Amino acid sequence: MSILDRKIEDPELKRATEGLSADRIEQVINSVLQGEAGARLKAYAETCMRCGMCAPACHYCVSHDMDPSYSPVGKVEQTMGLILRKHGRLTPDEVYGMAQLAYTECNLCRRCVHYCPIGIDTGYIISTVRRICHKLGVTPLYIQDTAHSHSATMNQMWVKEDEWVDSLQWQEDEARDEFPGLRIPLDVEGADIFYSVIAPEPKFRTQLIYQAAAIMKHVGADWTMPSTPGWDNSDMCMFTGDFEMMGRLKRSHFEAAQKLKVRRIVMGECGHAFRSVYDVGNRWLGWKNHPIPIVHSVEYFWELFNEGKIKLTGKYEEPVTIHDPCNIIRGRGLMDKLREVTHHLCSEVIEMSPTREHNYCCAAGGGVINCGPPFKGVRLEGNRIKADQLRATGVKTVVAPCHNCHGGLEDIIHHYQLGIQTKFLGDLIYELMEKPELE
Amino acid sequence: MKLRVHGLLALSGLLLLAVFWLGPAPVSAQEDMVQLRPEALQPATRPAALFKHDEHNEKAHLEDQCIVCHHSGADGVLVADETSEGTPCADCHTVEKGKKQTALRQAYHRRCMNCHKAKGRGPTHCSGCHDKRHP
Amino acid sequence: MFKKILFATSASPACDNAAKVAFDLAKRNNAKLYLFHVLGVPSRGFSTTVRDLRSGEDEDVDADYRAWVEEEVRTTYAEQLENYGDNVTLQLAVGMPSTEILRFARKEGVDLIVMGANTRDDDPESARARSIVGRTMEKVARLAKTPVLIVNRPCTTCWNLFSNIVYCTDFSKAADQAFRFANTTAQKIGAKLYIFHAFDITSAKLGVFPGQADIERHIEKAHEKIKERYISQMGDYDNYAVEIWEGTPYVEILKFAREKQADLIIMAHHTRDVEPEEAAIGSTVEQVVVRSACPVASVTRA
Amino acid sequence: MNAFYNFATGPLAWAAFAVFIGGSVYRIWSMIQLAKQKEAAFISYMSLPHALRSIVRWLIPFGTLGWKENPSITLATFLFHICLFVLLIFTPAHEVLWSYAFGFTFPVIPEVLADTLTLVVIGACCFFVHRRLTNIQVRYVTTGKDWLALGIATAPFITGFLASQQFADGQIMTLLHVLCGEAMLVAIPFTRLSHALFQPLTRAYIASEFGAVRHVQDW
Repeated sequence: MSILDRKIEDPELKRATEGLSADRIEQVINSVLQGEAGARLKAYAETCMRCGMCAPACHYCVSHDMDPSYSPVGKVEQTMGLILRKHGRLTPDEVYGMAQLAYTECNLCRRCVHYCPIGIDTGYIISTVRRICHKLGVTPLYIQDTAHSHSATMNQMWVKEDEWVDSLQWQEDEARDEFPGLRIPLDVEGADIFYSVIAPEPKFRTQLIYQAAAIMKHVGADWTMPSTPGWDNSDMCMFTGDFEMMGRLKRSHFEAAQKLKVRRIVMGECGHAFRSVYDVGNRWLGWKNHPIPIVHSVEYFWELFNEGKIKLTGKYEEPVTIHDPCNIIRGRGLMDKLREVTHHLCSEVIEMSPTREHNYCCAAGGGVINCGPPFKGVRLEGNRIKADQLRATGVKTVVAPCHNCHGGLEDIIHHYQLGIQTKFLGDLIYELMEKPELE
Repeated sequence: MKLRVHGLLALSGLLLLAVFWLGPAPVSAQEDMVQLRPEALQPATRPAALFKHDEHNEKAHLEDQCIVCHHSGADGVLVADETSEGTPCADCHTVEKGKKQTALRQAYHRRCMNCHKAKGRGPTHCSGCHDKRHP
Repeated sequence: MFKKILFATSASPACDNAAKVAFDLAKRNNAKLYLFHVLGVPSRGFSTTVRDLRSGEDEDVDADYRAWVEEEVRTTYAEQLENYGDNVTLQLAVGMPSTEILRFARKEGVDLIVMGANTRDDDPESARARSIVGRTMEKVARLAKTPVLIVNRPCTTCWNLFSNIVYCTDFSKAADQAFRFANTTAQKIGAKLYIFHAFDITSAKLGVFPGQADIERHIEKAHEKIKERYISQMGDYDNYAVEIWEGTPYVEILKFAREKQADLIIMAHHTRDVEPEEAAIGSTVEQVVVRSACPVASVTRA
Repeated sequence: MNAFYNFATGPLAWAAFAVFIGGSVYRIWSMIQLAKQKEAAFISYMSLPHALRSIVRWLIPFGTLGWKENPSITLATFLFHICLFVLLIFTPAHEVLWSYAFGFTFPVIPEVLADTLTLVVIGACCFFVHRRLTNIQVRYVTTGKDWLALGIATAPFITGFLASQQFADGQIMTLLHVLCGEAMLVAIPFTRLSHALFQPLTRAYIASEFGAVRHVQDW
């Protein structure tokens, strides 16, 4: 089986590939290979011993009964391998397949790194393939829409500026009944914390902003959110391969924080945004690390618990399991902190197997879920292993500090009828923390 | 694969026999000499080098040039005209490398192989001399 | 008494009774009516598709789909629109229904939200919808700044003909808000206002269920409270009665309402009963709503 | 034949070593240059302690997730590489050549052991071949280059074993062994066998990214 045997109709992939000529394909591919790719790609292409050891690393491969065309090396072979073999002279059809594979059959979760003796970063290779696809204009419709939104509004969900501020005020309003005196401080110069979220929060999941504000109030944090673009830390452009736009997004995010002269940025429970801020977007902008310190919610909550700032009324009684999001575990090593926080909150934690940095991906990350409905089946079929893993724990609640993971896990839970609910750490903290006694 | 393993076992058995049972082969006179089996290098790890003294010298036209092999000297300097027939090589060339003295095994190898190379005749590969068929 | 009424509808039969009341109310008050429909819940890719609230299918939110839904909604309420179409705005939104209803109500500053109680039991994926959507009515009732009128059964009377209004109190802050609304409404339309309190004897305090003496003491205290908090607010309006019963609150409320042939129940959403997401049987308001023969107005934060 | 043998062990051997060393130095140098030119930023993340930590970890059989989950290939890989290095240096015949050519000696392993290890290597290579043919994940991605690399790596051991067994004429096998060995030396910088040169670099890079930047292990 190969990617060309399982092509899925996507209007944008179809439209874009129809307009491609062999010369254009070759020219674009070579411009990326010669202009952007360097020693890593060369070394990886040359030294991959084709030992196949990475096959059991990939949830897609494992879930498809070890179909070799889903193994990390198999996927590289069908994309970058094909490019190198044919020196960039691909047919439009092959470009279609390459794009479909790179955008929807690899979550860039990097689990395979733990399997490769050579140390090949398959995620990097697939990202480079995506970069080529982006430059060819061949990206799936739905993720491209979010990328367009980024370009037009500097946020992922077409949220207009007044809508943003209004959503914050609204949530402040709502929360003040429960927490008298609560504020969502806008544009406070010199605040300790610049809290940034992803655009789906004001758009659809306002409750999360409410909860965050409640927690900040509870711990007495000196925090702020910006009223101007830069409040959204999400970044689908990183995943489409539109690195120029990724740079602009990250710049606006960093600059929003810098303008306010805050001490550090705390990010909501999102994985991909953390990746883009922590070790992708910042590098594109020329920052070795970051202009200002950045911590993910998990780490922030961990600090709060350690400082004894969060007072709980009790623990979550039902047993829970922990899903380790790749971007903050393999991307930041937060597995211990995530566990400590979860153990603070829950009386019983049943670990999945494998777990921590060896955990299987949710199959939603890497922009895959953002490729939308046409590819939903790819995620569901491609992550049977995660369903098995979840089912084996026997719990009814899974803690996952990442938006994409929630999306992916919920789809899997529904599809495989696991009857499990997903929770953010923020959900649990909000639920369990002491709240003011209201008359 | 199996055959090879058997062969290997048999061979190593033979080798062990040669080393421990036969011990150093008696060397009476150069005319009878067929192998180089210096006492000092025992136990040998390879079959002793095949060397039929007279036959070799006849072929190599060395009948009157004993000094080529039976040289003498000290401190790394050869004495031009002095031969050393009758003195075992090991008397001068110790097993361990001396300060200015070639080690025994190396002396043998260099003497034979360098000459073979220079003349373009005679074996220079291992089994050319250390022939397992003639242990 | 209402200038802007938001009628949140799933445009399904579950909302028919609510529709009647909403249009009626708008007409009587000469109010602007927003016909608000949430197209569906966005897929988790946060993309442009939604899960259609009625079919459960994934749909693209493009112009065609919008036009189609708009047409559907217009067809559903064709009769009403014909009668009262001039002052009606049809509004579509994408998102989680409760969030979008609250967002819109806040934005437009509406002064009454009318909705059905039913949360789509006919949905093939009801379980999933519940966990994602939350329970729309519950959330709206709990968080809305305006009174929320929940209509579950056919309402034979209409607003101006309401003659018996039952106001239920648990003496919470929210209940005070509800009283203000009940008081104004009753006085405006000249209805009889029953101020009702049900003493909850089913829940134990420190493991001891109240005995007869406790009950009597409580009832006496409640009478005082009602006098102090509510009667004092009513001025010279005397078309009211006070009743205090004991039992399971929602059962007593329903019994009382039936007895008095109430055509409107006004109460606060009991924020402090239980976390609504967790309550298996829901709070008192919901228990009342699903069983009540008349509309229920939930006033929490108004 | 003697002349050719002498040529193979003389000038050709020098040439092979020269190509191997020169080629390796050039490949590594040019790769580093390329990295400096195109990916200079990524070099700045290199962290020696993390690199060493990871390299050591990956040198432990079954010490990493990848090794654990692929036990058979792990066993074969470790046996192959360990035996390869042991044989390359400690085979008695090789030591003799070193001492013959350069005059220094060092301890060696018994011939019987050398023969056994050679068979182990050949066995591992047979396993590699078998796996390439029968394991679908491996077969799916196997190219000519992989067969070439495997062939080049296997040949010296087969010929070496046959030479040590004096198969047919001992000389021809020894000659073939020498030629195969030289072919392997020459091939290292320019084929898949270059993983011998680049693996430490690729490993060091990913280990640095994972260890120093992302604070997580890469095994």
